[in-house]
Amino acid sequence: MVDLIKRAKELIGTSAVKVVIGYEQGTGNKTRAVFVEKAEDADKLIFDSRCVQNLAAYVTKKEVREKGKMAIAATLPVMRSIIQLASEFQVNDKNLLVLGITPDSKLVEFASLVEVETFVHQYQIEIDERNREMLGKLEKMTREERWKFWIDELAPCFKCYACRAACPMCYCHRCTVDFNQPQWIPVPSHELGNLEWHLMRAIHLTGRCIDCDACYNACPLSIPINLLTKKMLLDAKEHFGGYQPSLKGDHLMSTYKPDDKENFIQ
Amino acid sequence: MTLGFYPGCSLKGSSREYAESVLALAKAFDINLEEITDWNCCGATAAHNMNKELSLALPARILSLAEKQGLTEIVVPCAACYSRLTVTKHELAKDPALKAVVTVANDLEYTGSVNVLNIVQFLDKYIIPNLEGRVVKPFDHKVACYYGCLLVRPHEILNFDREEDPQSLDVLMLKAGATPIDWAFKTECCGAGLSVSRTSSVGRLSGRIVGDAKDRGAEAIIVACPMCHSNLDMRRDSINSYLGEKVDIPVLYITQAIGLAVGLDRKALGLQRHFVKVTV
Amino acid sequence: MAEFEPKIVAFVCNWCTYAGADLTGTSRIKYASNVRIVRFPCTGRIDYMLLLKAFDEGADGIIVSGCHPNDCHYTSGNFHARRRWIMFRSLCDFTGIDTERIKFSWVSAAEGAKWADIVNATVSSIRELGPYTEYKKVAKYPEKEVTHG
Amino acid sequence: MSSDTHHSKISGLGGEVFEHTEVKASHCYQCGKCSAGCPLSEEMDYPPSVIMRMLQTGDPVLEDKVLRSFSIWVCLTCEMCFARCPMSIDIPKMMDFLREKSVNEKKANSKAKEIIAFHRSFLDSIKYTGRLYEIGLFVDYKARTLRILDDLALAPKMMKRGKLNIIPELIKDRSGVAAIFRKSNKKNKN
Amino acid sequence: MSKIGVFVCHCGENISATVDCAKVAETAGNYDGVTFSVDYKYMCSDPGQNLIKSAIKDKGLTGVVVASCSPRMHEPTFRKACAEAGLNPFMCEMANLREHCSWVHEKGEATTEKAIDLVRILVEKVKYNHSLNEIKVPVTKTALVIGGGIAGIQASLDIANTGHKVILIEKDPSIGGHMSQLSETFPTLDCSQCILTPRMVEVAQHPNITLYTYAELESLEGFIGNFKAKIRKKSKSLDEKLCTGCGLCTTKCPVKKIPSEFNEGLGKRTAIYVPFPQTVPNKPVIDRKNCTYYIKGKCKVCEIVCPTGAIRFDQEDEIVELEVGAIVIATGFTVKQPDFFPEYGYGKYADVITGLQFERLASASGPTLGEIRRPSDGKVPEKIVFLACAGSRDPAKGIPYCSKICCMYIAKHAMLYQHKVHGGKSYVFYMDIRAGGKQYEEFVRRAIEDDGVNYVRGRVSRIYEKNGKLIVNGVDTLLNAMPVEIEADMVVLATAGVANEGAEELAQKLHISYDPYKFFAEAHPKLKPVETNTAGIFLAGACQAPRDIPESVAMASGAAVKVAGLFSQDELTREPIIAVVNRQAPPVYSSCVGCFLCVSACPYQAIEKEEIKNRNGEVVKSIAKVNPGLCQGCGTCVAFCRTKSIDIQGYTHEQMYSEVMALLNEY
Repeated sequence: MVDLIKRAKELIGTSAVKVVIGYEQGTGNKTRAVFVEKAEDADKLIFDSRCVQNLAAYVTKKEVREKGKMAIAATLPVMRSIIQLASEFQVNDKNLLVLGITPDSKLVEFASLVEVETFVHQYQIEIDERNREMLGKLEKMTREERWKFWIDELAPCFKCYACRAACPMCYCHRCTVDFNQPQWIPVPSHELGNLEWHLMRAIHLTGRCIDCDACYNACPLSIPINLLTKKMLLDAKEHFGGYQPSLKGDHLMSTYKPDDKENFIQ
Repeated sequence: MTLGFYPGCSLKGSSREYAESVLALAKAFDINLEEITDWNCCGATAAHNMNKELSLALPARILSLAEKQGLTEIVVPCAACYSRLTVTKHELAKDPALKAVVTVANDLEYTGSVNVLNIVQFLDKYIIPNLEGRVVKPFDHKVACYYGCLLVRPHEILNFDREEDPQSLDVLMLKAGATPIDWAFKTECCGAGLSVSRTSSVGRLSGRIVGDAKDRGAEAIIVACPMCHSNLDMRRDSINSYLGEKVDIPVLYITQAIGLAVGLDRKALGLQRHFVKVTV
Repeated sequence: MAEFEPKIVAFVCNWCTYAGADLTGTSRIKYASNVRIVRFPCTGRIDYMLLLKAFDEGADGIIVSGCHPNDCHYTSGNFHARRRWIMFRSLCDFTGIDTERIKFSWVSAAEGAKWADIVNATVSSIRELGPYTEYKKVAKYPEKEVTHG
Repeated sequence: MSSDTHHSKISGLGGEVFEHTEVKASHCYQCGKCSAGCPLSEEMDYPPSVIMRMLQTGDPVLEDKVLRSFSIWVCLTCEMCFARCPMSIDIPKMMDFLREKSVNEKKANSKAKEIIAFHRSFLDSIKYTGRLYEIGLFVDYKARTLRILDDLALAPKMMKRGKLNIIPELIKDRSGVAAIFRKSNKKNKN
Repeated sequence: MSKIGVFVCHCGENISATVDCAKVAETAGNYDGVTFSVDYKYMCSDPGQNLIKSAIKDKGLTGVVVASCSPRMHEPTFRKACAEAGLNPFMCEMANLREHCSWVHEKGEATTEKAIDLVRILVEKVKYNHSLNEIKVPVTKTALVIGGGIAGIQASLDIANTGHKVILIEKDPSIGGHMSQLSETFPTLDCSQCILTPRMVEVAQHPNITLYTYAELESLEGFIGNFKAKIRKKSKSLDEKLCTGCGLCTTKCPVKKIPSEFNEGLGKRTAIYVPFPQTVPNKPVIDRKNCTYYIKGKCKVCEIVCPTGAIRFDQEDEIVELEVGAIVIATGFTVKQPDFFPEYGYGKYADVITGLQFERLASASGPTLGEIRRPSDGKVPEKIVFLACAGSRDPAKGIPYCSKICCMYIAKHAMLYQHKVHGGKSYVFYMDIRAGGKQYEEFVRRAIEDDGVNYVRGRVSRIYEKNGKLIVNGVDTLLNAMPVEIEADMVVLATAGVANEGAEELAQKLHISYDPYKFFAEAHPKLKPVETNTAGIFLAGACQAPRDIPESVAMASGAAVKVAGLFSQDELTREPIIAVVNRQAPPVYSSCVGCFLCVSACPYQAIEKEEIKNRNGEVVKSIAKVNPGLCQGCGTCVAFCRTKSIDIQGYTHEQMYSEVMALLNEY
């Protein structure tokens, strides 16, 4: 990504931004996030198909923000996250510059988040075949089977919160799990505690999750927790015509329509 | 420049002068109208009365043929055909199931990609822009532009012009040097559907139309539909007997009127084929 | 062991369903005594986490009830609640939580009889379903506490 | 959770109309604007708004009257009613359905003999030639209706003006068109 | 460690008949935190209340649970009792043993068990109750009334007569609104201006009313009792103090051909003008769009002729800032305008007019001095047709609702026509006659029976002009939908009443909601018809839905009473059952992350952004802040908050959580 490196150098050189968030070669065949603050470090920047981590998770981190204006190398999902974050007043044009990387790996620099939004809105959030199949399989199961499936899947979770750390939307300083008056969610990672923690996460992400799979990729045990948010995504579509991150901030779950349809309320 | 052309049955028979005038005009403006090969009747005005699926399958075949022939835009001078083709496109677009059934009936590929132009849209898009300077004999008469039903209704589907008191024909005639009059029967039905089977009704319906045009001093009635034409022209005897007087206002196709304005030969425009002598 | 008596918690809004239940009382309509009402200002205040809590603490069934659409004392609390219920319910179903055990309803301050019906219907259907052992197991609840009364 | 969960199914002819045309008779509040604008209402036994009313009743007797009515055949589908209906009820679409049904159930009004004959002749002409063969149509129609004398004056005049083809225009893929008829009719009869 | 007292009431036998009250009290006595428990025949009686009071004093109770009837019945009683004994009233909760237990279950162990549970739930809750103080909000005792039609006039007068200040603003040069345009009024046929103008004058002269005409609301901030309103006084190009209203300028103004708004375009006015003779205040304004001076830069005739030199061509709009405690919105309605009925040729044929235009023709002060004459040629129409529901009840035209007033004014119009044009024929095309109202049905019958108006049930399909006649194609649905064609000289359309242009923007300025048709929404369809869901803002008249005069006046008086009630106290006290956002020590300040999802969830726009600044005034954090004046305490925001940073007093997380726990865990 030569032009990315070039642009990063300019931006830092002219101190238009103080830090550029991007990907660098990590250990093994992995890539990892890099925070370029000096022009010469810009050469570390890379971009290829391995760069799937959602860098948007960093723009809300205190340590990064304190450096000053940020620029971020943003793939489509990252841009979606950024728009959602902007609609939740976490980032704005003053503190963030977006260096977009289009699905066909071209670099586009956006003058404003409004432009990013327009770009993002060209693409619908689509759930990939593999996961669709998985969801289909689960829906075909009996309720009891589904219950067993999830209890078993979630049992090994030891609440390392890697999913939370990787998720751009989990930027809250005090998550409900950390809340102890009352203790909503049992601290120990027993079956119930795990179940409630992940249900709670799924609910909090409903209408906000943009399906980047960062949580799943981050999970050391590869628990398919992203299926929960995917399911919510599909339901949102079925019941409310779906959602897309938008600066207008008409959030799916904090708004309503008088004619929302359901068939279970007596 | 080449466009697709769907004449429809009437233009091959009772209304061939319409076809003649359309082609003559197109030629005069170097537009090549390529007829859809082996086209069939669209089924208007009978099919939809008897069998919904058939009424969609017939037009669908036409559109498929056009696609096959690589035509992206087709001119459909007959308002009835235009209506059937457009309605079919609309119905099949909104109901995939129906589309499936119909394509099976046809066993022809149908994507609905062909753009259907009625005569006014055609003139607007391809003739009018180059009309300036071509008008050698301004059609300097008071004309009553008659739209009939199928050109403007149903608006939801065709969304062409406005439903009440439409203007598109009037505007064209104005450009051809005519004085369109404001009258009351622009979109009232002439009774075409019952032309043969219930002539009595036609006398009354068409009579009211011709009557109002006359009362307001029209020197010619301008139409864009062969049904309307045959009713107002060929049925003039029944009309006159309804009106109880002899009215001899000629009925011209918009293409004939504009043809005259740009100085095309009256015969080429098929004026001699009319029942009511074209005196204008 | 006596016949299974389900424990049922009702989360209701103050202005419609709570008042409706009052009317059931003033009209002396009898209904099953298994239900315990928890009073909220509005269905909009009802936190889905409380529903989960009720299950871990051993509830066999839950009733959630408030004002009919357009009748909310706070104009739109129930509309917000409805949206959340739609999503929460399907998430529960997706994770295998028994949504048959959560009854949602609109009961107005005038529907005393309806309240009695809702409670009775819920109690009998939960009796059919039996104790919610599935959930209690993961919640580590000993069987003995399943029945009472 | 489809929006229809609360709708109960409409019964009777009204219900059928709804299934096939999405036209709900119950939407009509009898303002009569359709009948007022209909160019043919005065020739009808029941003007459009009355037909709607008859469907609303769900009374089998009235529903039968609708299918046997002359109105549905006089209707020209000029779409005026639909254009002006305050409730946007697609009456013409409904009329198409009623006509079709009336024929299938052999209930077509006797006064509509000619009209139906015309439609039949018209369609047959297409069926066999792929296009409308006007002379054929006339002849066939007259054969069906025995209205030999009507329009007798017209034909020669048309001929003189070259408005009639002596030889029918035939399309190549006639079997294709015939197939369309077969297939759509089959489905239609059940 | 809390010291809770439990007081179990027998309610005579109402509770004790099926519940073992003694056992309930006894069991409750053993709960930790409960230091006193007792059962008694009538807790709500004086001795009963004294029992509670003395227990509070003697035992130093920190919380009270009264187990008796529904809190909706006696909560205020017992909270008051606690307060009198020096315990914060919000430390008192009630367990509903009567409506929710003794009355609905048979006598037996299960019932007593339930009663015990219900008490336990509340005991556990009270442990987490906090002393709360009622919220006090100061009240600015001045009302702002927006709109000077009959509703606004009535509201202003009623409020002013209770001794409070009123500021009335009207966008037009005169107050009076639509009512001043009307000829006679149904069902009594008394002349509209005769009954209205005295009220208009009263407004102008009332010591408590300040009137700003030609003025509009610019912006509004604040909350109930404490609004700050900016008013734009549009320039009249006139020094009102100097102007005597002599009218010389208006007679001399050379631009005379401007269609008069007051006469609905049927009359003409000058560029400097008063809308009508009885204008209040009787001061002209210059219509700058049409004034020769403003267009061409010369003329100034008015300035020359003005005896007091009151004309001010360079005058600019003025912004006035007001502090008001309550607002009454009375901005009224409007009617659908031309090109809405192409099939009726409205806007195309001069003699197809609206009902409002007919009012002007029929009005003695109108362009024809009350004679019914066709706009086209001034001929007296021999045949006239009235069309009801011209746009109303017409979803295809976007108006499904009934405009409500038309049935009556059509009857009135037809009646007036018959009275004024002897031998004239009048027809009314209608679908239903909706004459619900005192003397209304009788009025319509009079039009039909005594004045011979021909009512035809059916809608008109179209109207076209032919040889100077308007051909009306209608139908009689009562005669098998028989076509009816009438050659009329004039047609009057009862055009739908619709919300004003810009109603939406006004609603947004005021933070009130509106319905799909842009009419302003009342707080409750039945029980709060004049309130909006923003406290302190009220509705009157047709801005809420089409309304006739009696209804508008009634609404206005209703709104006025609400305002007067609000102004009857120096401070508003409100139950402290409201949401609060937690605050913590720096550097955290609050666990709120400022995503502001709660803002879009709040039905009352009660949540705003609060910017926390450090010593050098830099914003270090923005968090949500609940405006106690606006919050109504529904708690919808609470259930939204992912960080549990917002909580609602009286129904806190801890309280609700402990209720559920108490309920299910056996003791």
